Amino acid sequence: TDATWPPMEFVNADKEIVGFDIDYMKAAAKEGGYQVEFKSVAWDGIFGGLEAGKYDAVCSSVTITEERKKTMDFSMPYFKVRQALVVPKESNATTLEEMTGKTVGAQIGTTGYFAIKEMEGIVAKSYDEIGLAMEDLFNGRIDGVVCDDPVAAQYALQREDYKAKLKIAAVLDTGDEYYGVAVKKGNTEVLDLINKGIQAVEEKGLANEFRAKWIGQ
Amino acid sequence: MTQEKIIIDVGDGAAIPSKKDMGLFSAWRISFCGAIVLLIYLVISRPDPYLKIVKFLPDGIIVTFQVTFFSIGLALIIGLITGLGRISRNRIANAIASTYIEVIRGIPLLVQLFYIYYALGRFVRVPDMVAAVIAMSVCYGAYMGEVFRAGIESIDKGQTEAARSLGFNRTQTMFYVILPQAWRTILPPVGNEFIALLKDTSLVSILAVADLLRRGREFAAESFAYFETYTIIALIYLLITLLLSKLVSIMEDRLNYYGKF
Amino acid sequence: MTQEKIIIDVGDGAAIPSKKDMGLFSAWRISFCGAIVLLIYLVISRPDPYLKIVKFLPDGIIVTFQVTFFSIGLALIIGLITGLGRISRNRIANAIASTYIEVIRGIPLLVQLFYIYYALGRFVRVPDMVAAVIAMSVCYGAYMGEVFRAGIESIDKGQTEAARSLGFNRTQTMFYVILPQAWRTILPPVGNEFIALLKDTSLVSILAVADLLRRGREFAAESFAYFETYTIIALIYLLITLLLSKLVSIMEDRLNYYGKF
Amino acid sequence: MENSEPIIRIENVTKRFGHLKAVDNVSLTIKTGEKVVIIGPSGSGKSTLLRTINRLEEITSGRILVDGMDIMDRATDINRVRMEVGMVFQNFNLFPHKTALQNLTMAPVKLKKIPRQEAEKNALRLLKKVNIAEKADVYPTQLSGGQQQRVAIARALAMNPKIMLFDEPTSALDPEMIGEVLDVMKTLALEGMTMIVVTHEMGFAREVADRVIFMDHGAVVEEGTPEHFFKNPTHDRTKLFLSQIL
Amino acid sequence: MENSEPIIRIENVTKRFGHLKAVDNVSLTIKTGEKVVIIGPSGSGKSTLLRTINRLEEITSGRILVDGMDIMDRATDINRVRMEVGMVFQNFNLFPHKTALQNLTMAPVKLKKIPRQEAEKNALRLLKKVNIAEKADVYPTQLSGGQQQRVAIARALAMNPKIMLFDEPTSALDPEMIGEVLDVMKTLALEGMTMIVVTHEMGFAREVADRVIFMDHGAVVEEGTPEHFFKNPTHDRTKLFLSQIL
Ligand SMILES: Nc1ncnc2c1ncn2[C@@H]1O[C@H](COP(=O)(O)OP(=O)(O)OP(=O)(O)O)[C@@H](O)[C@H]1O
Ligand SMILES: Nc1ncnc2c1ncn2[C@@H]1O[C@H](COP(=O)(O)OP(=O)(O)OP(=O)(O)O)[C@@H](O)[C@H]1O
Ligand SMILES: [Mg+2]
Ligand SMILES: [Mg+2]
Repeated sequence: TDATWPPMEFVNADKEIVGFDIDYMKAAAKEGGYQVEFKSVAWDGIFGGLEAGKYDAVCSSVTITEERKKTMDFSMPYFKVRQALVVPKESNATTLEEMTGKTVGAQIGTTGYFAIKEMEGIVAKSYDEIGLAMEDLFNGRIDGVVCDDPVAAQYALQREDYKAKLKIAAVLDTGDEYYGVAVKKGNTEVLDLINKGIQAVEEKGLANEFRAKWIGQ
Repeated sequence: MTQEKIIIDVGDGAAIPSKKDMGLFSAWRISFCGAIVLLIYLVISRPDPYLKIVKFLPDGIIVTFQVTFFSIGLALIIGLITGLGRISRNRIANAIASTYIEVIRGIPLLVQLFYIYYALGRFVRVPDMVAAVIAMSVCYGAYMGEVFRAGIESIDKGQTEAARSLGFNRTQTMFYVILPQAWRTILPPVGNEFIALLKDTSLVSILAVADLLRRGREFAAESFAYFETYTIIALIYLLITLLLSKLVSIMEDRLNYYGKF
Repeated sequence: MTQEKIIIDVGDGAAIPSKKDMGLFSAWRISFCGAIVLLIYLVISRPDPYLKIVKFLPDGIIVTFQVTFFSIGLALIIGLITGLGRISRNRIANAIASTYIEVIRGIPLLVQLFYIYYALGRFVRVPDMVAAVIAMSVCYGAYMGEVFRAGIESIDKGQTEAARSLGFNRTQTMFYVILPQAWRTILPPVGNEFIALLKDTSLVSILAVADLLRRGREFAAESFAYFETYTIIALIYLLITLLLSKLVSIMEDRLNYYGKF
Repeated sequence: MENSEPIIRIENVTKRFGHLKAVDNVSLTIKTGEKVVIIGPSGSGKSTLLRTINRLEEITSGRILVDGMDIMDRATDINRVRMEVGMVFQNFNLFPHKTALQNLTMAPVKLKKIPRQEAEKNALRLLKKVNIAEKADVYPTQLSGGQQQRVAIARALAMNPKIMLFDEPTSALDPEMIGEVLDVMKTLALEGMTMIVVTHEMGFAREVADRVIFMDHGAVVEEGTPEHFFKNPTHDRTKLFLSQIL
Repeated sequence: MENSEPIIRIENVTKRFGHLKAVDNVSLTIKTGEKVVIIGPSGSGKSTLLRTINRLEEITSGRILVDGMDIMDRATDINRVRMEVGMVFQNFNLFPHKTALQNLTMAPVKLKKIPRQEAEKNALRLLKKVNIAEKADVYPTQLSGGQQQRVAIARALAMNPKIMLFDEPTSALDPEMIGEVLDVMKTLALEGMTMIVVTHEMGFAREVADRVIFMDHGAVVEEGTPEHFFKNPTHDRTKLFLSQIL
């Protein structure tokens, strides 16, 4: 996991990797009867590491996309998100289209970044971590940030100093996205285990509990 | 049998191929030709992904060069001021210049980049390219300061005495007599620092400046062609630095043979 | 008035405070005391966030040192082999060593790190720390190679002749006679490279190795105390490198005064 | 040649380097147009004394007046003093990045704001005077030592100084070149220039000097006319030194 | 001292450095126990010839046999040959990181696998022989040049060589130290060691040499007994050289 994506996965003050995904996977592991161990890895190499076998699975708010499916296998979806646009308070943009001519940041290799890159007229900027993009937005170096809506909410609505300056302008119409756990292509053994776990967690409705704990509404 | 103190100098730039060092001289050729042949072979034999990658990168290369040029320019100015401070008899100027060098050289460039970019971003609002250039030149200015100091000190004291006895003051002596001579000693290490700086600009990719490395990382993150992308990036950096190191080496030869003074 | 060629050497490590250079000598004190006082002041005056940050970082410092020590160890071995290759009369060994140096010094360390870590990850499966150490030592091995070569070449040719005429073969001469003398010349630049390497280990934070900088970035990402976190990190790096550079300087003095041989 | 106004007044001058007294309580008066030769063993402080006159060395105590200006006084612009005092060094110290001509024009153009053309005309005149006009556009490294020293003398003259200081101007030269430099210096002496010359060339001293000064251990041991000096010196130290050098 | 088996045979040896023939078609035979002194002007190839004998210089053409072994033959272990040929250099070339004693024991212990204790006993005996036993535990930099050279001779003897080569062993020494080194060499000569000595010490040559060889431009110009040499040399070049050196 790339533990720089609060509230889904991040490092808390006790240096533990925590977050929604983490609890979810732990629960899934318990249900599926296997052990998980989390490892913090930089996002832009996370799939490279998967392919290199540095770990067995990526559970890091990975949206299932057609492109990604070509190089890896996904578990069943376990979470639904949409892309959200975060802008400064004084901005009155409500759609991505209105950001034309402006600079918008996103984390490198995320669906948020793909969304802004495909948009004509927007200067797309890629960051190693979403927090760095938010900081640049906060400091006024860029005009907006696109990321998954729970993350956007975490930054724009939870943090004291950010709350004063930032807001979520819009949830983008790029469609629903589903998180899945990625495994190396052909690694059905691990995939089956994970799927089994997710199935069980969903059946028990534990997901809502975690949602309440980490995301709020 | 009195052993004199020998100082070993391994600059942080590229290995400059010199005719005196046949090993490096031929290694330069091997590396350069090898890199070119490999690059062409890869692009022709597997246009997907290699040609795609190569096409994706040019604006990154331009950014890399932009950052390099602006930074070296600024670093030279900072370096000159620092170098003059270091040899100054004014204790305060001297202490400031020395402490600047000591502190900057004690902190990793990457940390400085983060610091100047993000931490100071709270107080001053500058575009990312500007922030990157400032950070790079603040860092390299410290190294350049030492280059300038050594270059100035390499000029015979008699030159200063001759100039002063003609009636030139300190500043005039420095700018009319010392610096015009010192550039010959300063130029080769500056060339070397230039190459080192070009390599180190890869760090600004961390700051989301869209340089060569950042472009490559973006391509890799999307296409998952990590191995292929980094191969191309490494080859491009290698070719650039090899070309530049050849340039520096030619320049050194020129300086040595050029009999004018 | 014949100007001899003067070579300016600005190592990529810290600025070593020497008694000959009073400017740096007192700058070292200013920097060191300043850094300590600032650190203590920050921690005491604003425990939140500074004390928290300081408490968060120790294991990162340990990782930084681990990477540094293992890398320098491996780099020394690689450097010795490369240095021997560079002075070897065997053309192939010589070409390999020279090309290795030329190529490695032509590619930014960060690109090498990415390459070795992710790209080669396809072929060999190694833990993060190991990959980081390998990447760092492959890079620094090239610099060390030049240090060893210069160190070995600094030993008078008469030593080799004396040893050979006693019946020692090439290898024996190298290990019994040349290297035991060369270490005195090699040690100071190795100390300098050690510091440079320690600073450069900050790059492995990009690879998600939990070093000092990575720890700091994690803290900053969670707490958003960028300015405060990077201030502390910069201070810690500064203190470490200042201490190490003092050590190197003491070591150099020892070597100079130590009359044993 | 016996004008009576003193142009240089050195009063109780001492110069220390750490514990060493390089110049030890020296007093001297030099009149306009006078030619003074300073001799003495190595390390006796000849160069140091000479260099205090244009403040290349700052004195530790005492007073030096050059053309009426107290050179240690803060109100005195030392660079103005230096323009009136030409200096010629043992190692020539020509500017290697400038041609012979440029070496001569640089100071007048930059410091006295003399138009370049005029400065060049004057420079060429001086180069002719030191017999080296044909090398005007040559860089110093392409000149022999004797040629370099003659250019150096011309460079000092280009500022139109009232006093010329020479610090062993011939001792870095091969024997065959010494003559050509001494000839230039003799011409200068005949023209009435005030000159202080540190040298080991006793022939020159005998022929040109109005006064010879013998220094040892930083102090002036004996002074007098060349005749006095070379015929019957008073002090033992002077005798010893002369016996070694002649 | 006139044993008849030749221990060194140099046959038509030429050594080129680029275009320069440093040794030019030299043939020489040296018998066991013979003392040969090589003289000649600087650059005449004396050192080069000496150094070909233990292959510190590889010859360009010709053949050298040492104690029956062809030193250029691939089958010959050159390090075995070198153990039989001791060499003493102008600059001593002691190992500065080892004490005098260690300088002597290093090669026997590492190469001949002689037990350390035995090697040390032998080393002390040799240091006594060269009159420097009291300096056994001192590092070379603390020894005078003459002392260093005596240790260097002892170091060569520690390998128990059959032949000793000396390349101007006294010419880096201050005059007062030359005697002590020559004394050691004379003792060695008296004990019957085969010695080839390049030197300018004609007294030594006269007293010790069985044969003197004069080289010029890489070639042996003249050879003969010391009496022949110093009384009536045949060649003009030899005469000229001797007139300069004596
Ligand atoms: N910059 C300096 N720092 C310390 N000592 C100095 C310095 N310059 C000169 N000295 C010392 O002052 C003494 C006088 O030196 P000075 O050069 O004036 O002698 P000199 O008479 O010109 O000798 P020489 O004939 O060798 O030029 C010498 O002992 C010298 O070592
Ligand atoms: N390694 C070398 N490379 C090139 N030329 C060499 C080398 N060694 C010696 N020479 C040349 O070979 C010639 C003979 O040199 P050698 O040292 O044998 O002379 P020498 O008789 O020992 O002189 P000297 O009395 O000065 O020691 C000289 O012209 C020398 O310059
Ligand atoms: Mg003097
Ligand atoms: Mg010789």
